[in-house]
Amino acid sequence: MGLRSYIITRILLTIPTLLLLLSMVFLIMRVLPGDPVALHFEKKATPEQMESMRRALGLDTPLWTQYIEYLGGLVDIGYILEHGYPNLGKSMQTFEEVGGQIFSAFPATLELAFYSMIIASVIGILLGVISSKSYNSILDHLIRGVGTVTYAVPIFFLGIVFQLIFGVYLRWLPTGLRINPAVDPPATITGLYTIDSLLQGNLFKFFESLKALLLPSLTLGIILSGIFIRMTRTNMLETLRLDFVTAAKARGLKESTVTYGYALRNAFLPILTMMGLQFAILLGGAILTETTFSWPGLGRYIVDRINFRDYTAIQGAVVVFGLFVTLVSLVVDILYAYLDPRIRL
Amino acid sequence: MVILGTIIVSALVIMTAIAPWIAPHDPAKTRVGPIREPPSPQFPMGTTHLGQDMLSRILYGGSIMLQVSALSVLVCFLIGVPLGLFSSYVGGVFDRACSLVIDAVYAFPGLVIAIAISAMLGRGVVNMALSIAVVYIPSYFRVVRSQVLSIKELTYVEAARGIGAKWYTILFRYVFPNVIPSIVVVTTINFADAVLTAAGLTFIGLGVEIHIPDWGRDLTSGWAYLSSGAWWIITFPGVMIILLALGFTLIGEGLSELLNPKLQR
Amino acid sequence: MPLLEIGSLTVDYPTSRGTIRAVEDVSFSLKKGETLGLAGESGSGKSTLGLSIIRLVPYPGVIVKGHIRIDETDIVKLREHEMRSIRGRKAAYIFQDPMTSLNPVKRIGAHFIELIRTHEPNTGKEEAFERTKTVVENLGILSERINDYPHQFSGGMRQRIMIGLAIALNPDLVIADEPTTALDVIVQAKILDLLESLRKVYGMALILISHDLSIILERCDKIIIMYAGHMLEYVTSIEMHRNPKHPYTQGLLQSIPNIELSDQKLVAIPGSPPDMLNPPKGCRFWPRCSYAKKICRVKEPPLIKVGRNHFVRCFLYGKKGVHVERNRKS
Amino acid sequence: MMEKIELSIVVLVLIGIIVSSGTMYYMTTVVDNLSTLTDDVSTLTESVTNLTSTISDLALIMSEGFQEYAEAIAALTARLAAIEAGLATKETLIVGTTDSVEKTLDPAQAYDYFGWCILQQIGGTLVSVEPGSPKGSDFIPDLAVNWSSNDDLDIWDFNLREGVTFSDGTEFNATHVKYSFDRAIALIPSIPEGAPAGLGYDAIIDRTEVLDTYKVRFHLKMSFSPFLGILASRSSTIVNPQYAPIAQINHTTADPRASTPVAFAGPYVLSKWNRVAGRDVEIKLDANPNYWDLASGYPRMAHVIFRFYSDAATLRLAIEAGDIDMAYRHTSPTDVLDLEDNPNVKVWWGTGAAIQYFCFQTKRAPFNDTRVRVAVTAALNRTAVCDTVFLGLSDPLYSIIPPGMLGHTEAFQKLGDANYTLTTSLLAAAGYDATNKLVFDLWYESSGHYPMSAEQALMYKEALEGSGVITVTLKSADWAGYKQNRDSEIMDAYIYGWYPDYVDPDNYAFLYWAKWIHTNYYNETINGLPNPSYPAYLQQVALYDEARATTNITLREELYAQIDEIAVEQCSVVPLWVGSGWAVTTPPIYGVFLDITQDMRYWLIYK
Repeated sequence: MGLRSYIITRILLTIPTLLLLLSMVFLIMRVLPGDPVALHFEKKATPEQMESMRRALGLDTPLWTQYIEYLGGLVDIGYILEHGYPNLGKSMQTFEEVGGQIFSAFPATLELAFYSMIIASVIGILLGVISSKSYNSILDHLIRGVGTVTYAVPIFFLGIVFQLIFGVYLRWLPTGLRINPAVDPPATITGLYTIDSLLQGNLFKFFESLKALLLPSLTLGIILSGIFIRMTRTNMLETLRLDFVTAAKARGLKESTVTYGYALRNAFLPILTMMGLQFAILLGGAILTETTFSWPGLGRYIVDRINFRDYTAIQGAVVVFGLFVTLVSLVVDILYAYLDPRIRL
Repeated sequence: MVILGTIIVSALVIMTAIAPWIAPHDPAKTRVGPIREPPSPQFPMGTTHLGQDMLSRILYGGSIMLQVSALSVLVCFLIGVPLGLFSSYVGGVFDRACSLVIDAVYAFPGLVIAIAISAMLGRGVVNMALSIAVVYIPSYFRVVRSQVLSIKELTYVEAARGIGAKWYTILFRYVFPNVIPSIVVVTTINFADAVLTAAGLTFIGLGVEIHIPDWGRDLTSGWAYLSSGAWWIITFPGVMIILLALGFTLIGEGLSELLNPKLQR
Repeated sequence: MPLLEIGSLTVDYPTSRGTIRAVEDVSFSLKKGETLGLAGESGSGKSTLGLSIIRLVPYPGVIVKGHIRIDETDIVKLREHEMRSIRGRKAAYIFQDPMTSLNPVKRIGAHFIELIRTHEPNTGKEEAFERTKTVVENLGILSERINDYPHQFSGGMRQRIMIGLAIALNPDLVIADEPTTALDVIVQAKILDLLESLRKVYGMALILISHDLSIILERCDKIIIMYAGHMLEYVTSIEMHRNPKHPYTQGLLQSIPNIELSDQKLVAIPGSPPDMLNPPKGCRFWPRCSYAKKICRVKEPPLIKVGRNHFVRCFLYGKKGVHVERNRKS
Repeated sequence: MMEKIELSIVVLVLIGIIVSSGTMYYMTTVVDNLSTLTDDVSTLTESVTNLTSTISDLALIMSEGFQEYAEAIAALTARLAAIEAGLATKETLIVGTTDSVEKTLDPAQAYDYFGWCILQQIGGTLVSVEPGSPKGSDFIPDLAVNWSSNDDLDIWDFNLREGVTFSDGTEFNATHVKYSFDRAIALIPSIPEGAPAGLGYDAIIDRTEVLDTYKVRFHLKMSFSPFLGILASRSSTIVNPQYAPIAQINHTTADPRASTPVAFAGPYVLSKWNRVAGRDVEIKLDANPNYWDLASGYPRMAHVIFRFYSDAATLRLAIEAGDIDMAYRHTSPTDVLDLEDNPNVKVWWGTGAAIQYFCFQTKRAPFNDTRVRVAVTAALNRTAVCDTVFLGLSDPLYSIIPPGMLGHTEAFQKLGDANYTLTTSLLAAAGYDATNKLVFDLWYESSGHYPMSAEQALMYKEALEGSGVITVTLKSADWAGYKQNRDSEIMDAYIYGWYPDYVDPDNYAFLYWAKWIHTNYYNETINGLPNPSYPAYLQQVALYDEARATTNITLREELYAQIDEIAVEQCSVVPLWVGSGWAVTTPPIYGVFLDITQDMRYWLIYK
């Protein structure tokens, strides 16, 4: 099957998944106790007022109508072209476009996720390779120990410890926010501070935002690296026992060539797939990390909004998260196909 | 590893169990001592910002974590396993549907769902457990399913079918026993995850009521007093949670290593 | 002077359940251009012996005793990087299963170029490429295929490539470990012929490891019969044809179908090879030996010389060793 | 006691031993591999060398890249210096906060602390409370220069300041005043959650009349003495018609009209307002070039920049690290007390006006029985909460009207704190005792809408149960659920808080019977039966209206005192404590006024 058709099928497959997610959340949110309408009145409002507010919020229609309307809004191409983001409805609390809110918050999460992923992969793969190469030795046990422990640490605990060490005592890195408060954030192009500041050739802001990024992404990355270490190690062990590795050794190739060019290169494919799967976990962790580092991202947005019963907001966030995860897994699959000569699409 | 893990977990369980007899104070009682008192002979782990005895809270505090994780694991097990067995054995449209739903949940950041659900259900051990369970059912389902699909085709199962054994006989007599090992592994890992997720939920403010001593809550509330140098409020619970999660993880990893012949050299 | 000289080599596999002595007290030597066959049932330690020559005994195996001299240098003492310069350059190894012995994500050509440039760092890309072409053509493979991936080749083709990789740097010694077992019969002969011809062309010494005595008989000058890590008999193939000494060897020969003898009845050796964790005391073979005497059970027989280039490890032969009549109709 | 401690220590040590021995056991499996350690290390070093080599290559490339950037960097560092200089100068004030504007900055809707705070910086009102006024009852001219009212207090005239312009240059006159109030009232139906609705503009103001270009008259529906207080509140901010259409429904921050900098005539203009996901991430105020009081040197600072932190802990770290000039709203009590000992920062203490109170659901047992309500009230322990939870930063409150304000009393002192003798006797009368305890749910808000709610609730529970005749079940809901529970009247007892709209007892006293608290205390009948408390309620309302209608201070004092007296007998709503605000600054910073109005007037602050 050709690459294009492959991708297309993959995308088509994601649609029902997303739809399911959406419907589930839609229902869950509607069952939540706490009426968003009531939240608009500091003091008890008259029934008429409640009714008008209910109408304003579009909650006066029956559930299924709301549902259909919501789905309709999602696929409203004209709207997307106009605003640059899909119509996710209006916030139940602030009446703002949820789409706008989410896409203003998303870059922060994306940036965090991206850097943490890099950190996690580097630590995970390097340590994993080393420990697999020195199988069943002290080093191996140490590294595995590290991996296991990191897996068991509550992510926000690690974050707090980092804040304490690097923020409070050493004063090296900021303990929160996306950039040093004394500095105006770079003008928004992509919303990723590091990228924007570079695009504007402002290295100072670039380093400032990098400094702010370091602690959160390190926290998230280290936690995740535990899993990566384990994955890499297992796969490496399996690959290292394959004939072609021994054969390569028998040809007197360099140690590094054998390890990286032969073993890792082949072990990497399954690792890649698992990384894709870990992405959901990473985003979950991002929620806690963002709360710990007052990082204005999608995770904190959700936590904020749940208290307001902001149906539309949470639905929107869920949809975006879902899209993101599926997109990543799609990319991973394509990468896999690309990297493995046996699958020539 | 398994042994070490078991030691840790059982040690903590015992500690929590005998807390009422050994705890020097009522863990919830405020102002048993001065507030935010650093560790001292009289308060070996210091006191909280309300002057509660940290030591007593540590001794008691595990019960919530343990209850939540145990309960959620139980729920996962009772739903995930049978569902996985049945749907994969039956196959066809039902199987497809199940897998689709499960994958939808699986592909999604579990914490978000957990948060939403536990916000819906409100506080309390059971509610926390349920919201966590929902997140981890998929992993059971998937493991069981993949296993069954492979076992189903094995000759002896074919044979059993051949001699006209009832489907449930086959499922529970022939298939289920072979699935158990991998389930055990998932379960232990799930325990660890449940503990951490519970801590996470508490951190976001969806934990149990304040008068119930809980490591997660102390860890969270301790955060605010860290910058005023009250390290003991956050450190001890943090360490305990790590120990508990670590214990389960060790068991899980150890088992999976034992059960994974690929890694036997 | 011998190209390869092995003295009282002993290899152990320490495992959690105890130590397996896979090769015990093996000594032999090999001259330039000679061919030696290592025969024995699987688990007899022949592969371990072969691998220990390039010091690649798989984890957790270790060479505990003895020396392996290639051109007078004892490789057992060499450091890892020095060892690397020997592998592939002086001594090459051909593995059993060609399907899994090539890096699936590397092009065929890349394997060769990599090999050449590792050992001769100052060869340019083009030169390496040209050499690769010639080698591949010698193997009877179209040179334009060197840009294909392994999975695009058949088993036989891949084994040819493995052979090519082995001889690419024109080593003095090639060790072929069951080179044809994984292939179907028609291909087997072709591969072996190829190996034979190339060996003649390049004048290399060859160690052919196989459980199939017939192959070894027809292609090797010298033969070593391995059993449970022990060298039971060390003999030239001609001598082996004329009078095999060891009961085990005889048994093996009887289990080979022979076209000349239409009415030959094949006799299999009773019993099965011993558990290497606790091998039988005394002679390793006595439980299956029809001539076993009391002494065989208690004392380990020494390797004794019974003729020119003919050694055997059995109490049946000694100073006044009893000659067993070969119960072979003639 | 001690031996118990020893016992538990022993157990912990045992666990320690077990765990460590387990670890040892685990390590022993490792020890036999000690031999392999060396080549592991070599492996490690090798991989490290591989890594370093690649890194060095990378570094090379990077350095080349930086070569090109060299001049750029130089230029940038120069700019950086400039930036920092700019930030460091007396021109800019950086304020860190955990607040965020809730919805909008339109006076017709905004009803949250921070929204009002920003509005005060960018908007003008007819009159305003004199900074530092002890009772918050001294009014000074703002957009009006002087005023007068008739004896019935239902007609008020204002002479407006001439030559004032909105920041877009529009000349300010009486029509704008009329417009602003007409608009506020007109919008009440469509924005019932807005401040004008909350303050009951439609109930108080009959109509606004333009007498002259610079003279305006308010006709009120009742005699209303605290009218100046209302006029000084944010919801009375005068708007520029051009930017605040009259028929505007559903204000949003996305809607430019809600926050346009030129809509008002205050000391500052809003030059930047970025929100991410409905939370502020950037707010910048610049001095209003057309501000009428520029002559006297206001605003003192050319720029005010707000930085937004998600929690008090981070805010504290920021002020300590000197990232910000000022931390306002709010560092935690613990932190602020720490900071007070920190020589590098200065803490400014304010006067309290934020109160919290205990509510009883009177429509069903047990709290339909007045005796039970009084008994529980007597068992409460305010001081414990104030000392332990708020570390003395909030004070016990024995009247719904906070101290320092007209009409404050100590009425509830009569019932005392943790006065268990009274509690037991009253409960005994009501049929409860140690065997048959009084059992009820105490609810608190769990999503941080009020400070330290959980801790408070815990301490109240303890105090009440200390009586030995009460059992309290703690329950909680986040702000959403909490409000809903309040309206559906399912909570036996619950804690609520109040922040003044305008500084006047009139804005507090009514809390005893405020309908939106849903105590049902104010109903004539409950479940068909006559409500025994109803007469008391009528009495209180009568006193309240009388107090509204007079300017006679002593009389008002007297009337509010009587309301408190009745409240003590009824205990429908019980005052708990009054909290004061505080600000933390990194000196040198002057001109911080934290008076009873709870307003932060940034235009007075200077370095």
